[in-house]
Amino acid sequence: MVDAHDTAERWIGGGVTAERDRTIQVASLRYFDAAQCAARIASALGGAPPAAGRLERHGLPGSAEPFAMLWRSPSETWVLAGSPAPIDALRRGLGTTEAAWLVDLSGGVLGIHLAGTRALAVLRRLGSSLSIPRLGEARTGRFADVTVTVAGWHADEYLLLVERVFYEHLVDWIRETLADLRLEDDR
Amino acid sequence: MSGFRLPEPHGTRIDRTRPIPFLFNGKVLAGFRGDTLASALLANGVRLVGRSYKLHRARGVFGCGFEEPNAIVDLVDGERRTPDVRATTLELTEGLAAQSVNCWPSVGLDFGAVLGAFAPFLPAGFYYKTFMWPDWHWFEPAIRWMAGLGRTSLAPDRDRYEEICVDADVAVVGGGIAGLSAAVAAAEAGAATTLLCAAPAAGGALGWRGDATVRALLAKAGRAGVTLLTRTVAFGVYDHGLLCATESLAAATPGTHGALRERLWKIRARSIVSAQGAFERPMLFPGNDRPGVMLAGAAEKYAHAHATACGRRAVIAANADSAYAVARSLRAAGIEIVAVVDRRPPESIGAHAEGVRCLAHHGIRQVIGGRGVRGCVVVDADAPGDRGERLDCDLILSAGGFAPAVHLHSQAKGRLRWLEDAAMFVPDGAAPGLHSVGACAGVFARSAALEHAAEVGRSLALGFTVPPPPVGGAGRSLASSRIPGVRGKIFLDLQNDVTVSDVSLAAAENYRSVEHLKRYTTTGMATDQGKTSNVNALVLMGEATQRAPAEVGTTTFRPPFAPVSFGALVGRRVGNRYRPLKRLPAAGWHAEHGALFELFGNWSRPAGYPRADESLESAAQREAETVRGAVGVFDGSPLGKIEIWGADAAEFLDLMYVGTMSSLAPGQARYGLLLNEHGVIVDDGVVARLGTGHFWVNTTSAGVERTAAAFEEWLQCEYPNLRALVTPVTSRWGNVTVSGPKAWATLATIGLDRRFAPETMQHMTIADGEFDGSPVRILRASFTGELSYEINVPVERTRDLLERVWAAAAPLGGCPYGIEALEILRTEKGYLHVGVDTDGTTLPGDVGFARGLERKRANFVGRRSLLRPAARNPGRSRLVGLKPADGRTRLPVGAQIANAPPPTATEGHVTSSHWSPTLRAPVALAMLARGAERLGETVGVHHLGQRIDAIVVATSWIDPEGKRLHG
Amino acid sequence: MMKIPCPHCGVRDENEFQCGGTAHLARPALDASDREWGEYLYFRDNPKGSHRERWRHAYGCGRWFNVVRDTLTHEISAVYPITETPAR
Amino acid sequence: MTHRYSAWSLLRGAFARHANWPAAWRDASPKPAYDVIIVGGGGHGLAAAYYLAKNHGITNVAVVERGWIGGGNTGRNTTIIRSNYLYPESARLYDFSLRLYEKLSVELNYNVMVSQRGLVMLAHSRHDLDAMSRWANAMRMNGIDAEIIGRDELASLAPGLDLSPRARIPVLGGFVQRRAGTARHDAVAWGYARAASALGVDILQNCEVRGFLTKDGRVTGIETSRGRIAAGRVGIAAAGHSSVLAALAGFRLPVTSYALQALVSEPVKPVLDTVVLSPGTGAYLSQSDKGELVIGAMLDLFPSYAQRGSFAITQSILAGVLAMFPAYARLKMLRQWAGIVDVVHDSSPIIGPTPVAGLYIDCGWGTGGFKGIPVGGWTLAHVLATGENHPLAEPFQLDRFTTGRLVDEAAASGIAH
Repeated sequence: MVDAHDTAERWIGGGVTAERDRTIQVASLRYFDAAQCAARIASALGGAPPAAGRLERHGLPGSAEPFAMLWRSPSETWVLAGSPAPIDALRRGLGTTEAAWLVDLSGGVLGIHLAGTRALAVLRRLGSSLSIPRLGEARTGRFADVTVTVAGWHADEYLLLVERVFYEHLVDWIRETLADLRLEDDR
Repeated sequence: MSGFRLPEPHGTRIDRTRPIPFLFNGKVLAGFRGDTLASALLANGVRLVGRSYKLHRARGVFGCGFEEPNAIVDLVDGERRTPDVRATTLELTEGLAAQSVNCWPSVGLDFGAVLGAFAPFLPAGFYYKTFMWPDWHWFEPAIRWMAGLGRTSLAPDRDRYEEICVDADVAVVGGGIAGLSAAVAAAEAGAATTLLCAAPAAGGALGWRGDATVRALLAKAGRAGVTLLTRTVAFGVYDHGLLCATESLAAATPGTHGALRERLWKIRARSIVSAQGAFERPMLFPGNDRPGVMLAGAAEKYAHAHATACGRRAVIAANADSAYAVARSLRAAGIEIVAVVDRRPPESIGAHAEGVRCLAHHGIRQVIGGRGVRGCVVVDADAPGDRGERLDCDLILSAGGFAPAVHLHSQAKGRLRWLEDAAMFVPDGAAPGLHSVGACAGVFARSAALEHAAEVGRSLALGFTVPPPPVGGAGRSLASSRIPGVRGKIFLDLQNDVTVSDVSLAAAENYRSVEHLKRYTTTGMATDQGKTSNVNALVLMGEATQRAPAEVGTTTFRPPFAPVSFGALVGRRVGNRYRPLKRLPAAGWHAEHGALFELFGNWSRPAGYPRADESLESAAQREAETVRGAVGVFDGSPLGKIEIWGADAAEFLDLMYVGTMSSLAPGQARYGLLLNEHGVIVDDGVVARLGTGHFWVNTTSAGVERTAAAFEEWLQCEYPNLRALVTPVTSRWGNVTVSGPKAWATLATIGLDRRFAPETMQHMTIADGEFDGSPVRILRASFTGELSYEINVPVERTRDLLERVWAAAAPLGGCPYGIEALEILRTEKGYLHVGVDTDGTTLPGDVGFARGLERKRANFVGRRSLLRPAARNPGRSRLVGLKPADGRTRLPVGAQIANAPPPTATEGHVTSSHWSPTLRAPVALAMLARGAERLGETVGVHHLGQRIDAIVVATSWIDPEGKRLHG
Repeated sequence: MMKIPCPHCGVRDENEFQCGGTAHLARPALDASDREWGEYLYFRDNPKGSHRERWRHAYGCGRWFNVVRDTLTHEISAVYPITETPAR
Repeated sequence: MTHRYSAWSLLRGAFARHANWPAAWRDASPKPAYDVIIVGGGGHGLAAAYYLAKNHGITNVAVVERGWIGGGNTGRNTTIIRSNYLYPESARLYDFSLRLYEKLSVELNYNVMVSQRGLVMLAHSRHDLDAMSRWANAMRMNGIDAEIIGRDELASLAPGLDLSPRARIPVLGGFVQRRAGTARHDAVAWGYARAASALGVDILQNCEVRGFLTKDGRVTGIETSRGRIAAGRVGIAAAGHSSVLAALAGFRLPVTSYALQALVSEPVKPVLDTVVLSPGTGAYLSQSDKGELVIGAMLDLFPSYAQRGSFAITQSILAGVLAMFPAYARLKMLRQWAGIVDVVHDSSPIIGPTPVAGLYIDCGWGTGGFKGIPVGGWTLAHVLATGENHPLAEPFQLDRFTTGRLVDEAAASGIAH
């Protein structure tokens, strides 16, 4: 049953580049009440859990330890970072509080950056327009028939976060979409 | 041969500099870019294009769009066939090869046409009245062979399809002037507007006439930012304003294989405007199905858009003023108009036909020419029996009035009303979320349609009240488009060969409701879905039962407006994308070690690791034996993993599981059965306590999503006050399980801390450790009955761990083992496999978990159901072991247990069965009625007519005391 | 395909949700009679018209919530938290 | 019967230009009172009326239909008939129905086109094969034919089926009930209506029930859009609308109504010579005598009385079909619709008394009502005529939802029935 599956990590078509984020670390911050643990998180990390539907980016890319927090549900925020350091810092900062709980999901959740002027057009071919975030938003919804958290990362750039077991499926869908966009452009 | 190509300037839609050769029934013909297959066939003088569905009558092109009942062809491209394609909406492309359908050996010489001679014995529903003796099966094969239209290929379709989802403030369906006008107005008023147009270019009828207004509107649409989708057919309006359409990309990529063929558009529109126009209603007269009889508007379109004359001498059968406009237009193109035979009295005729002979209050009594019109006989409507007058012609055009295309309005739950004067159904007010403009709203006057459509577009954009349509402008038509009293075969539904007398028959036999009429006569059930027959059918039924057409009723139009390919509806959900396939994080390692992968649920997993000379079965035997004798390595990564955290986590788990989890000390683990509220076992697994308020839950690999969802549902809906959080972490952790007497000997050499040795780490405990700089979580639990370590490792390190473990296990005589070996091992031990040994009726008591339930305090899920009489019935099944009486014969899984020969009442069935390499004998598990009381009894095991005797035994064959678990 | 307003994520397509059936079923205690227990497990009003039911945003935030939906027209007239019980 | 249908009658009809055919059934006006009224003019209700007259000699019967007869699920299903059930109670019930179907055309003198082309249940894994082995063996214990078949025979029965081992949903084999197949759905309703009418039953179309009349806890008649009608006993056979009628009579049912979609393709020449059901995708399909592929699948899983079906479900049904038959991608969907099915937790019917004396019900057939029409009618007629449950219907009573003694076909087989 093993097919020769795609080991590439970058796909281009229709002016859109899809690229796996090799370094991304993901941790799930769980709580009963965001307000209760906001101060603690802020002191540990320098940022509070974002409001519903929001993505908050902290630090600049390339600067020491940039990280982002995105809203997933009323009891969950995902902390994203390019290295384990911010997540470790948060774990230390939280200590053994009863207010919040940090679960490392790194490796279990994979990231794909979708960038280009037609990145939105690609997302529309994966899922409902109702589930596509605007810049600075994060929405979890159904894309390629699986659950994907999509963040409006930059102008014309989205970060797609997907459970590891669905990564190959999502990539397959994206890759074929990009290939067809490329064919369309060639005509 | 009577159609021909008109000279320039005719042909606004064709490009004479781009000739396109194509094949029709094997013959090479030529058309131009911009032709449809139908227009090209007509221009080549082809009259006979197909055969009707029931009687195999010769048929020619009848219409010019979705209403076409006759010109249905198969497209053939090597192995690839596209069945049942409408020639009238198919753009001519390079290399196109079409074949007539439903004829053998050819469309000209069709043996099926002999059915025509039997037509008198084949009225509507004839098959309900005969073929009963001796049995329908005697007749059915022949009837099946006669039926059907095109042929489908059996090779997988290599083309691709995609889906796109967009938003619009206003979505306008129909690219005619009404649609354009509405779209331009909406866009100019600031609305994000999408215009869907079925044709390759917008403009509609005025467009192919070269009208200046259309050009101006198109320019405005571009400036106002209207998104124009051409070759896009809106086929459905669904719940909450979802508009669905398919865009054909095939014409843009002719001849390519494996290209994007169609795109499905899902448009979430705040408002939908329908501007789909109207279909022409045919006249009803004997022989109205002959090649050469066609819709008047279609002939006009072919002449102007495609420079195709459908004949040289035309008679127009009329019931509407539009006949005269067509007459003038065709005459200007050089086609002789012999006469307009108008069914209406002179005072109802609102148009003037200068220089055209008008026979008012007349109708056609007979069409001359079987395979092509050569003339017709016309009579006075009051004297249908008279000899009448013969008119020589090669074309008879039908102008019976119009039927507004109310399909989308009706799909959107809009109502209809009958317009007596014009004899048509029009929308009765707007539908929820959908407004009609232009001809489909019953607005036929051009300027009124333009103005109203613009007003609608603007109002929708700005949120104003939408004005009602100024219905009218079509002139007068009679409800009946035939003259009473003429005899002969008058066709109502051309494709299905439903005649006027079939409607009378249905009325006489009491199939009078519109749905009974459709179903009994099959009118409106063909591939055109009655676009030319529905109104005539309602009028005829009304006549037969003395009711107005509106009283007969209207059928509710449902999607699709026009047939939609399965491929377009499915989009990219084909192959592995049909359902995500889950692969192991270290799938490559297993492949390198000879794994044979199979699907278990959605997981691709090693069933075993057969060597070159081994079958899977013998590999599984070897692997199982190796685990019992030395050590085996298993990839358990799919095992469900859920973390539960919070002050009330223990209390919560007590409510979820049959067992009591709150009594676990940190570091301890316990087996648990999970029930649903009906008391039925739905999953099992191990619950381990990591800390006071922190648990690690293993579920089955198939059950993890279901289990996590159930936990959330109970927490959120029933126990919202419990402080517990549920986080599934399956994907985060790989799992390498090492099992066998040499399990620790293996692990001791990979650098694990000595505290994990079996002497210090007990069976059913959990502990965190470190492997090569990464955290690991080790659970001492066993699915094999041997000393086992389940090592959970960060998923990206799974392969590293496997390699290290393997390097240590191989020298000790170990092997990797797959699911098949695991199944042998757990059956030997009598370990339950939920979903295999249990089904959706199995209660805990049935598998020996009844004891202790009474003592538990918590009201766990499903508990109350276990107290019901049926759950306490002593006759219930019980999981037991079975061994064959002869000690050799394997008992087939699924075999039924009974002592009497079948047919008889079954007492149970075999659920798991294997040859045990350790015992050198077969072992099996079974569910058996009152099984617990029947140890030692001999029972009959029945499999597909064969009986095997077996003895009921306890479920555990190997190490029933469980000593081996401890190493 | 319906549009369903998730109270946390906003309006989404129907195929992101899972319907959990009738809302506000009171779960009887362990000492309930077989009849009461059967009523709770199986018997439903099943109205043709307005129906209080619960849905989960399965592909989104995962939260359950209550919906008032017409079973004939599929129009949704209200959405409210799972913990809220309306006055009947 | 006054006018028998036969080839000869068609021949005579032809000479009379088919002008002399009588009405297939009389359109009656409501009488003030009937011995028995049956609410619901679908297959079950019409069959019950026919068997009341035929088996029990009770002919003062009215069938009351809100719209037109056969317009509900009888005219909206995928026409499959079968008796491949696991439990003896179900097997007896459904096989009795299938045997009535086998003789129905002759019995009713109306060709209902029973076509026993077999029904194949596909096995997508070795676990499925084991489950089907259990199923086939259980059927044989119940005296019903069942065979396990391999890929070769599947290839000839269903030539477009993807049998490659690399298929996403692989097909390893299947099990077949050869006596299963299809019947012409409309004809079943019309045939029963014609035969019942000939025996004196009144069929009242466009007659909506608005209430039940009771006295001392016993039903005495019904209130309708065409007036009040008295009755000695009343039967309800209203499928997805059972709960609505039960509410009018003051009780609840263990039923939830869902939309079940079906669709047909454009007609093509024969490509599929059996009924194929794929548990792995939920899709099932057959080819009608007209040449249309008739396709059904899973429920729209939210309560609904709208006979439309959700577009998302249409898509997933067809995705399942293409997973099995990738060659069908170029076929086109011609019509799509939904029926409102009365789903019960154990996917088995309810046939017998209700909490209201004299009021009986036949419901809960869920997605499988069509195949149950003859036996549903037969057993409902029995209880209406005698006041006693028919032995076949004994296990299918409302009290099972209290005792927990369900006949859970779906749970045992893992397949929706």
